[in-house]
Amino acid sequence: MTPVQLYVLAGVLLCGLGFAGFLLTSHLLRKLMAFNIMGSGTFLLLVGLAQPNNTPDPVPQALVLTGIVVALAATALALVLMRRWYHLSGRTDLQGGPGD
Amino acid sequence: MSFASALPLLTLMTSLVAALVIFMLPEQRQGLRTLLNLTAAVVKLGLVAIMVAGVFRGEDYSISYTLLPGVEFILRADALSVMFAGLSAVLWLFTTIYAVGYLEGAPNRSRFFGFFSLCVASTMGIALAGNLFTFLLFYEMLTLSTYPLVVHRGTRKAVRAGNSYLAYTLTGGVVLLLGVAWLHTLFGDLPFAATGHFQQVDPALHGTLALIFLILITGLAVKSAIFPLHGWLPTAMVAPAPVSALLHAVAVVKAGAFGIVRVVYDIYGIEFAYALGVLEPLGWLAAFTILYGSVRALSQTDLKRRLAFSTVSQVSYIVLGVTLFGPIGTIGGLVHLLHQGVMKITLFFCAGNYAETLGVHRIDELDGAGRRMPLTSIAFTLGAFGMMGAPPLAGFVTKWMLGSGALASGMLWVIPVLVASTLLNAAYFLPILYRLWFATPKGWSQERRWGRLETHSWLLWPPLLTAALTVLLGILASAPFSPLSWAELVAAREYLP
Amino acid sequence: MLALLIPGLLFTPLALAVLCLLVNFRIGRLFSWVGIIVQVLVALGLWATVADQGGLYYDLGGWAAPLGIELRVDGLAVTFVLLTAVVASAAALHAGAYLDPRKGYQSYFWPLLWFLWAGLNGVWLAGDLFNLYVGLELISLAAVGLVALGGEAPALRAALRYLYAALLGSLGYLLAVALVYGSYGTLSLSGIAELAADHPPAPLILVLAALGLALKTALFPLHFWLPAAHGIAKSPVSALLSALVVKASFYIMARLWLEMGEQAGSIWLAQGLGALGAAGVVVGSWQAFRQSRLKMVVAYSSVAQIGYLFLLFPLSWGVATTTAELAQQGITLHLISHALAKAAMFLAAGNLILAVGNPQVSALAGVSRFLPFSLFSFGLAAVSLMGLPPSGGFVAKWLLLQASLAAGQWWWIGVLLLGSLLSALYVFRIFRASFLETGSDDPFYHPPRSLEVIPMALAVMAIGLGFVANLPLTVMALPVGGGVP
Amino acid sequence: MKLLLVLIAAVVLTVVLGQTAWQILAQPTPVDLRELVAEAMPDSGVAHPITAVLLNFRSYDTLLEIGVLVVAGMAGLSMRAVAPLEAPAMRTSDTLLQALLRWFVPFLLVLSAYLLWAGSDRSGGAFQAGAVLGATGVLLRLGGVPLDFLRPGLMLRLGLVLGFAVFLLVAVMGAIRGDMFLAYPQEWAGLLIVVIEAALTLSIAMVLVGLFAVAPAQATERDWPSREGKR
Repeated sequence: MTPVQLYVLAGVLLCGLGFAGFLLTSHLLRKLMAFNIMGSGTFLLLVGLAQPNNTPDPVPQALVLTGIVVALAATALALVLMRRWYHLSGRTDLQGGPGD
Repeated sequence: MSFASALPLLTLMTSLVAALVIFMLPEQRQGLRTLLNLTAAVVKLGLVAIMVAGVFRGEDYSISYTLLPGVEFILRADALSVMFAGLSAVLWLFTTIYAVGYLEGAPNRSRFFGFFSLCVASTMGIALAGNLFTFLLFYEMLTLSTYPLVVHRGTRKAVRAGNSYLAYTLTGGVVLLLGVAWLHTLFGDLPFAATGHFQQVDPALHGTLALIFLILITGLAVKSAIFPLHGWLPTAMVAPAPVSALLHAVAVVKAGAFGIVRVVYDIYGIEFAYALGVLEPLGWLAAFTILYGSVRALSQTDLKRRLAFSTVSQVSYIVLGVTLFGPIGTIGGLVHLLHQGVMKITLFFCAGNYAETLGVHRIDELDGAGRRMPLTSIAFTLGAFGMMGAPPLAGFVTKWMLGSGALASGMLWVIPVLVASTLLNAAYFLPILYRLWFATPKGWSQERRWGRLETHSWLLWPPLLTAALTVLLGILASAPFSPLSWAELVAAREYLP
Repeated sequence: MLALLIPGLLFTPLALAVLCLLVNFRIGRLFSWVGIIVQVLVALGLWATVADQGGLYYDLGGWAAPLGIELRVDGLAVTFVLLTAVVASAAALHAGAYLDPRKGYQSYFWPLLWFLWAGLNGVWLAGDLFNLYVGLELISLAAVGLVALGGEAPALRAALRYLYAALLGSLGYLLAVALVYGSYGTLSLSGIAELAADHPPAPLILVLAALGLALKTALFPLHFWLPAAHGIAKSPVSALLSALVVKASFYIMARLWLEMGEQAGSIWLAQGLGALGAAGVVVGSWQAFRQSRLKMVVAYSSVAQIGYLFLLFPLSWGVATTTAELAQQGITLHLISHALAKAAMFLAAGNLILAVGNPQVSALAGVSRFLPFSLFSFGLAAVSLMGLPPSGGFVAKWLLLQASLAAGQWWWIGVLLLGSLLSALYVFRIFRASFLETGSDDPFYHPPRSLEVIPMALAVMAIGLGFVANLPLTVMALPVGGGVP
Repeated sequence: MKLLLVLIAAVVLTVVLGQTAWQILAQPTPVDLRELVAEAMPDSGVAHPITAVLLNFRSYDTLLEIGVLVVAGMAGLSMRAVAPLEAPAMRTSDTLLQALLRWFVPFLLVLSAYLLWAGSDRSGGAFQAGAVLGATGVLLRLGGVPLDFLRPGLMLRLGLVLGFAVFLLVAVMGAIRGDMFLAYPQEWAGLLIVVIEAALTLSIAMVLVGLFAVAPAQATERDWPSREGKR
């Protein structure tokens, strides 16, 4: 198995794992972690699929860098919202709480 | 765009612009609003008169605009459209006068007159539509602009009536839309043409065409209150009297009937529709509705509801006339479109007068009202006799033409229906007349007085004028430009040479 | 001319976002008014230019695709740019009077709005798959920020639910992008469209993109996040979200479908998406009917109206070219008229709630007598929403009916017709409540005229679209013709 | 039931995705951007291809990406008009940590500057440098250093958008010169990219520290005094 195939395989597995985690957990922080795992899997796929013969392609790497920043921004925003929600409602998930 | 081609558009615009300006007027500007309403009504009447004269000379006023590729918006004045437009214009004037008097001091008048004008604009649009698409446009617009009038009083009962009205008419509109869209997919844009479009159509399509005919008629039957789609009409009688008068005696139900006329004559063509075999079932249904409406009218104790069931019955005369294959039947149906409007509006005006002046809504409260309100009661009596078809009134002309038409086309079963209907008409109108003139008054709890006259003068003149018209239309039936001669003109153009 | 218009279109919203972040609400409002004028003029100029000369590709940074990122400035894109300018200006003007400037956090409304606007323009014009992803995220995060603004618990819940749905949806799309780049080595939409014939894309690409974007567009049954988010946000924000934001993800999906649907699509995917859309129409309308709060009625109505958009897929797959064109025209018109009508409706609903002081539908009794103007705007918007003539919504419905009939897919006809009736069900429930008479005293607060005029203007446009539909239909069909200006 | 459904969905996704990915790997791509990148490198103004892609060839992506970051920072800020910087739970008075800070902070600052500089010809760049700078800020804050500029005032917001604003200005200069939006003049490309990267580094760090600082500790009604009243 070539390193690229390994990347792709890992990416696929992380995607599946993250996807299941995202849907199965209701704790907001765990959901967010699952999202990040799935995101990492996607980034691995993006880089891995683009270089079948092991010569690096700068474009997907740049894309992934951009993607990471975007995912980071979303994660940070989610954390801020989540913490405020937690302090207002005392809940770590979105079921119940005020105004449901 | 010359003045001539702009005429249909201008006719439409008079009431549309009036509607928009009235919406903007503050509630208390009553004088200006009345002036505006009457000016618009008179101007419209003038414009329609010009078109009537022009069409008689053989001119054709038409204006079109491409809405979408392959879809035209056409306004066109032909013999049939000016007939309906003329009726609406005349009766709009009368009803406006009546409504101003009727709603004096009531709230929400800006809203009322705004939507009222919008309804008239829609009716004009229906009359002047040059193809099915344009017809559909205004048909739906009529539904929407009538709703605020039906629920105008804002009571729970009125709001419930509004629901039932919408449930029927919106469903009807949707069904009609399907039919129109289907035809459009098969044949493209179909302008109304005197002898129809389907003379040379591929016989393989006949089944589809019959199905589309059924769909179109179902959509139109809702507004024209053909059994079993008539349920909204009696319920909608909670609306104020002018609304019942113009909209439910004339605009809305006639819009449906007029649509049926258009589909049969100007889309399918009477000859083709006859050959397709779709006319006879429609005729049976119309005949049944005539009898059913009359029977139901018998048992109503509320005056307006009795009149409403009478409308159900009478509108089907028009449909029946349409289905009688032959020019005489056509003439009977078309002329009834006009005569019934004039007669029925008289009756509704009078019913409104009784309600406003004496606080009377039920028939058994009318005892002796003829002595208290002789002029109104004379008008009512004329209208009622007209409905029964007594000579020499307008109603007699139509029943005579329908009977002759049935004989001419060999549909003999129509004759007993007409006779039975006349007897039923008498059975539900004569008791009212008896109470009016011969029963002893029991006194009225909510009686109001307006000076010298028996009621508010703006309420009194419209029914008197329309009652006079009922007489004139009967006596002068064969004069030029009378509805009868005009219907003959139309019929002459609808049949293949 | 274009050499200045396109940078102007991209630059103004971003620059205003920066400027407005540095000042308070009132000064931000002043800046934004200037920005609105510029944006509307630029959008009009761009639209007129493209209508006149045809579309073009614009190479950002001077690097041509596939190395660089190109903007596809075609008729459809500039039509949506113009739509965005109209709706966003209306929402912004309304917000200027509607939002309370004394609340400190409201000053963040303007920068978030301008970022949202920039993101929308970016998505309409984008010709690059990854750029679409970034634009989509810009829109999503700005929208979430707008929903959460104020930070009260119900808004936070709605915002979080929205954010999580949006994130998952974006990842689905990004996975599809990864597969596309792996297959073609390029991200340029036009490049892929050319290559797709010889190198058929994997079916999974379209499925993943469709699922991800359907989640962001709130296709039934993935609509669970929408009603709360759109119902809880402040009315101008709800207007933006329902009118424009959900359309962005749909637009991407439609572009993908039209570029590679022929190769990567299947009858199952096409009919399946259509069926979900149809279910959305029915369920959304029914839910709207059952809501007790006015804005929730309007929000659920969006779920229903979004459903129609998905009829694009079955009606453009495996049918005659003319039929597919009819479907595209119908869907585009539906999108535009829904954007105008729904924005008008949310703004009018906001005014009504402001006037009545109560978010319940049942509190509207007497409104018809004392607040006829606001109710009339709501009513006009509703006419278009129900697809009744004369309105943009009706023309759209007409075209879709024609497409369904021509495609022989009669089952969508039922959906279209039933949808009209179901929408009447929830719309007239509101009229019913407001036509009830309460008495002759006026208990309502009367919003300033400036607030009332804006929804009316939008509603009139939604109606007017029914008369001039031919014009946008002609322009939106203009393909990319030239090269660099 | 839900568990089962989700697991099935996840397994199906994994299998189908894996299968598709495998097929894609097996086929060569019809377009190869590597050649195009190599050809264009001399005109890019930098020596490292990833930096060239990020800040020149696909700079529009990066511009919007920074926009996303600013939006997140802003939305975070909007959650909290005034942050309680002195919240006791946030501070620590651990002397060892303070001693370490004295060593770490200068080192981290240098590292960040190096990463920024390195970006032009090898791995590194604004994001990496910004991340390190942000981490420094977080460390300082955990150590109880009162970072007063983090109060949600003008300074914080200015720092938040500085990088984005610089980038945007450079972008529009291209258009004003009559070139494309985001086009750099050939001879200035290298310098402009460095300037943009420096500003971005600062802003990225600012967003990260800002979000860390303002994530609300305890929210009550009095968290919302009107800003006008405050001034």
